[in-house]
Amino acid sequence: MVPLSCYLVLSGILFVCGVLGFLIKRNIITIFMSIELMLNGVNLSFVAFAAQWHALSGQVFVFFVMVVAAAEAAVGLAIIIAVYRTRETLNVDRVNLLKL
Amino acid sequence: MALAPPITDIEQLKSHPALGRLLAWNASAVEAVKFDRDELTIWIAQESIREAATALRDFADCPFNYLADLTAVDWYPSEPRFEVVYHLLSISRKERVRLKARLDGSSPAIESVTSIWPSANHYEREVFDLFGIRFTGHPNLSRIMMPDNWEGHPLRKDYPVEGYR
Amino acid sequence: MLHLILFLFFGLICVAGAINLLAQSHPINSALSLIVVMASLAALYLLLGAEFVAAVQVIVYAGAIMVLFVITIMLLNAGAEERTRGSRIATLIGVPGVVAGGTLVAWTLLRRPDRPAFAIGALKGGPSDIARLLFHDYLLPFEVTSVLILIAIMGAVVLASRPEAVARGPRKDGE
Amino acid sequence: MPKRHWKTKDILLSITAFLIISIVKSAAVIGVLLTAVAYSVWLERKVSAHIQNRWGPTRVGPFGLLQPLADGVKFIFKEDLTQPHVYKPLYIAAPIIAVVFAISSIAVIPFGNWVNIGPWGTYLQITDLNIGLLVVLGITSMGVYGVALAGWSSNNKYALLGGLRASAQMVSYEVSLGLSLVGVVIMAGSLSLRDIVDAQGGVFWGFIPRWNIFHGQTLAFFIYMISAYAETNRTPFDLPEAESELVAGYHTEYSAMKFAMFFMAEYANMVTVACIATLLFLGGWHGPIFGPPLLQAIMPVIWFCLKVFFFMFLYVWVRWTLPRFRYDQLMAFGWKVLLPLAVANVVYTALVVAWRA
Amino acid sequence: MTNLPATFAEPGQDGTLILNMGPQHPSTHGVLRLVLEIDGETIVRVKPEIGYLHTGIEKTCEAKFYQQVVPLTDRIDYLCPMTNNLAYCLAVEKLLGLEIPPKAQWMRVLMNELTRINSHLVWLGTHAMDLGAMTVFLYCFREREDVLRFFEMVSGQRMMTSYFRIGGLALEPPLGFFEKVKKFADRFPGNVDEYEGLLTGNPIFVMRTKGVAHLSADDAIAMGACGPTLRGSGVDIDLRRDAPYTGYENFKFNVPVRTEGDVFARYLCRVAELRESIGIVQQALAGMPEGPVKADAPKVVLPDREKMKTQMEALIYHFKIITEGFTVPAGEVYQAIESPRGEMGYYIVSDGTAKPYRVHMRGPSYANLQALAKMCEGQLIADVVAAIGSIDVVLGDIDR
Repeated sequence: MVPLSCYLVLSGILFVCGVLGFLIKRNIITIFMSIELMLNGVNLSFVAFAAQWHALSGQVFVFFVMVVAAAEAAVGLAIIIAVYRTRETLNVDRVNLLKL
Repeated sequence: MALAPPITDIEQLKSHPALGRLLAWNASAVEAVKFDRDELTIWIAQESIREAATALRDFADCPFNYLADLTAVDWYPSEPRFEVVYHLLSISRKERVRLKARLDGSSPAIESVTSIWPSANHYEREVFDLFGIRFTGHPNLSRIMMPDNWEGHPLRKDYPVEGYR
Repeated sequence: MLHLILFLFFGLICVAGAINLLAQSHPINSALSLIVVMASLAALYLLLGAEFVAAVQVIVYAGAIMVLFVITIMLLNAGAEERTRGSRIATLIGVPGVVAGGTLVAWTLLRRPDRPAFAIGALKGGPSDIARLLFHDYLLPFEVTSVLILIAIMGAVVLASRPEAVARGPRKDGE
Repeated sequence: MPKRHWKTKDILLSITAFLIISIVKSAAVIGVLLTAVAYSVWLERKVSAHIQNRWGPTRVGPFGLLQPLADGVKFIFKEDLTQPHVYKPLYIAAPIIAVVFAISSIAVIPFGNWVNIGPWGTYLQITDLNIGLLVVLGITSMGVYGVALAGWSSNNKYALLGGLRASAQMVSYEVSLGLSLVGVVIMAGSLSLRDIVDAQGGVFWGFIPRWNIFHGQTLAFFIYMISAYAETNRTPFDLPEAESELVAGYHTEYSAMKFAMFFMAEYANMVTVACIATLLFLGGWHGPIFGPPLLQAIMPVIWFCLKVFFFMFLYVWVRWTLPRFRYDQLMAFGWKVLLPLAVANVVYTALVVAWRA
Repeated sequence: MTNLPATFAEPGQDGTLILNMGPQHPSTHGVLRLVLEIDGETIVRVKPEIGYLHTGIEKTCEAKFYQQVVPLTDRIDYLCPMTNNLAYCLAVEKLLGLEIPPKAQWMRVLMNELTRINSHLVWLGTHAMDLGAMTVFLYCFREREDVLRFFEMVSGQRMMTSYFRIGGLALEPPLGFFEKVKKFADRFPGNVDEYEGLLTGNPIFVMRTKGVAHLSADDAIAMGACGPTLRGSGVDIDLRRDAPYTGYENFKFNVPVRTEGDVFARYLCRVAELRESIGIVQQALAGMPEGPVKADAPKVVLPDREKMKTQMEALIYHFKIITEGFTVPAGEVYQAIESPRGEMGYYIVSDGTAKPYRVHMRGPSYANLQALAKMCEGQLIADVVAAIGSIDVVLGDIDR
């Protein structure tokens, strides 16, 4: 029998890993994946709370998060491809100017 | 069985459209002519081959718009050593004519006809590769059959058949 | 007991995957570890009784979104990450800050654990229940997200398609 | 399995019984599946040979029946070449991923009804989930990684193009594949494969079986079959391995057992697709039951196997008849033809079901 | 310069990818190597790299007697040995001014058309296989097997026949040959229907070929395309009709021409040619004249075995031809015939000795290959495969 707090801590660890990835990674795709990791961490706490309070609304929220994540992935990756075409790099430090 | 003797008189052959056209265009460029075995051969001065080719291609009555073949013959050791041979076909009139240009053996070069018939591209590369005749104005004159680092030009008559030792 | 074992097992895989994501320098390895994280999260959802969410997690997240990531990495032929000096402030202040904050939250949560022990399958997260919520109570948000994703698709298509002029740029002539 | 209330004192016993039954079932199903995979290769060779005025395998065993065995032995003993430029971890992992996901989806597929063997009874299925269909979709959607990673890690342009094609194609066709199944799910009101099959029992007017294919889902059936052919990379959608363009696509650099694993994955996927088509559209194990009691007991399984065999045959038949699509045509077909049709089918089915209710 | 295949960019320029298709590739029909510059899956440029099969046949010819060159010609375009034999023999006969008897001419037409069927069957099978329809391939090879058996009957060889000799044929066709060909000719149109049933009406095949690898009539002429490739672009030319040789003027046949200029048009042209060819075979069988199959020219044509054993003169001629060849009057000819792939031309220069001074083969595939680069620009990778199939390259013909 696992208490809710364990799930929340796990969710927190995932979120922190995501934030860390965001801060230390330099590859734009990996940074993007870190964001997905954060979203996943949040999703876990949604589901855990839904189980805790016997309310399915929490699970429904997960769907919305997934939809947003899918939309974000589609647009974000398209932007990455567009950026790569003009800059020919995936390193965020080399994409720090607005003009070429 | 018996072969008719070849006709080499320009006057007798004037009725052939290709020769007529060339004479009308520039009679001095036509060096010689021969009608043998139903085939007409016209020798063109090598420096005017490109103009002659253009004139034949743009001939309204019988446009020789199709370059059927382009090759060369090595008459080693006589001079001029090389003959570049063009076989032209008029698609609409189904007429054929053979143009020839004589080249010196020392550093054979002739103007490329790729701008007139793009199909000459590979043929000229092949002649360059196997005879060592340069085509000035060719967009990419490189070896086509032999490896790029090959020495010599195999279809020359003085090429040692068993290879360089 | 079984629940705890499974939780620890999948939780550890999750954390290991997340840390591996950070540790790997090649994006494709990071992407694969993220897939591992997502798959084990799906298992955790099953433990929590949210079986439909678990299936959707695998189909949508692991099966579709991450495929997009992998395709992008393959398409751009992204090599190993090059280490550059990023924002010093982010690394020097951000990383310890985040770790400290995370530890604080974890400590708070674990200090006074409420123990609402729930067993495997205690909550029915079946498709029909979810569907009732989704198409009844949350119909408007559902429709709004569908519009959102449509716009996202259109945006992605516009962004990723290259203008014809770039593809057929002028070049030197002659073979 | 019927519901049981777990009590602490007999929990150990029941877990043991559960484990034993599960392991036996899993072993049996995996064994049957692998044999089926091997023999579908034989079937493919034999049928294609007869389509093309040839004999096919004849040397090993009667009618070449031992050919799969010989092939397996050959694959095991062949030299396993690993090119120096491959990205080794993924290069090795890719075929394993492909074959594991291809085989594991068989876990939720029911082959027949409840059977009693002595005192024990069990469903002819490894496990019955009430989201069985989603599980199959999820597992098959993971299968794309095997192909994509194989293409990428081979470090070969042909393989990379094959991998890219495969992933784009499989992701695209998954959409219409999933949507084509929604109609069936609406009609059955459940995602459990067992419930879906049970909903198809009975007949119309005494002779037409109440299978979904005859029950308003004909369009969905064809959409499903076409998308499934694309999902399994079979002709006319075999672009990821189109040998005339990409040499061998994503498995250009693979040899020996690793190559055989892709092969197994392909045929295992075909079996899965055939099973799903049978369960969802052809009424699963439903069929006329007659004969002595023992025959009656195994009749449903025989019907199931016959229907699956029919689909496998169809696969082979189509492959050796049709040419291959071009890549842009394939994508256009998936998005512009199949997807709208699948959506229309969902809307139509939903309206009909709502009107009847 | 607009018609030239444009340059090959440096690798990676403009984010393009260089893909090396061949020399070992399932669908480059031999050892053709195409260097493709691709942008995604779109072809930006195609550069054919040839020469992997170059054996220097032209040079070898210069060291052989005239009659010894015949077996070399088989090996140029190995899918249509008889047409190569024919072109060479016609050229030498033209140099000699030799008339050959009618039966030999009709046999040449008959075998020539069987060769065309043979070659087109290989083309159809491999073309369909390149597009993924493998069954057609095996169906085509089933009929090709029959044709090869006919070759074996007359010459003892299935592929390298050397059946046509200077001055006629090598041998009389064996007993029962014509009946067997007749049976085949009666059956064959049904087989063509079968192939067409699998391809012509198949929507996938039509999608793969219609509008693909388009070549306009002007481009086709400019790039020197010939044969069905040229006729598929709407240029009505067929040397059998326009410059009849070896008695083709006695036969009635249509020249299929399509104006679309795409892969499908070339496909339709060739399939129609299959039907026309079998019509010519039927005519040849019906009107086959009686008489000798060798010209009456003892200095050129080898005597019959029987005569050699009974007549002193025949033995001497045989000895002389074999040991020192026969001299050919000085001069030059260019003899072109319509091979299955297009204009197959032999340019032979004689200096009056027993060995040719220069032999040049004008291979149809060599010419068509130049058109390939033009066709493929802007198409997809899969279309390159269709385009290669549609011009029906034979690498032996290109590299010689």
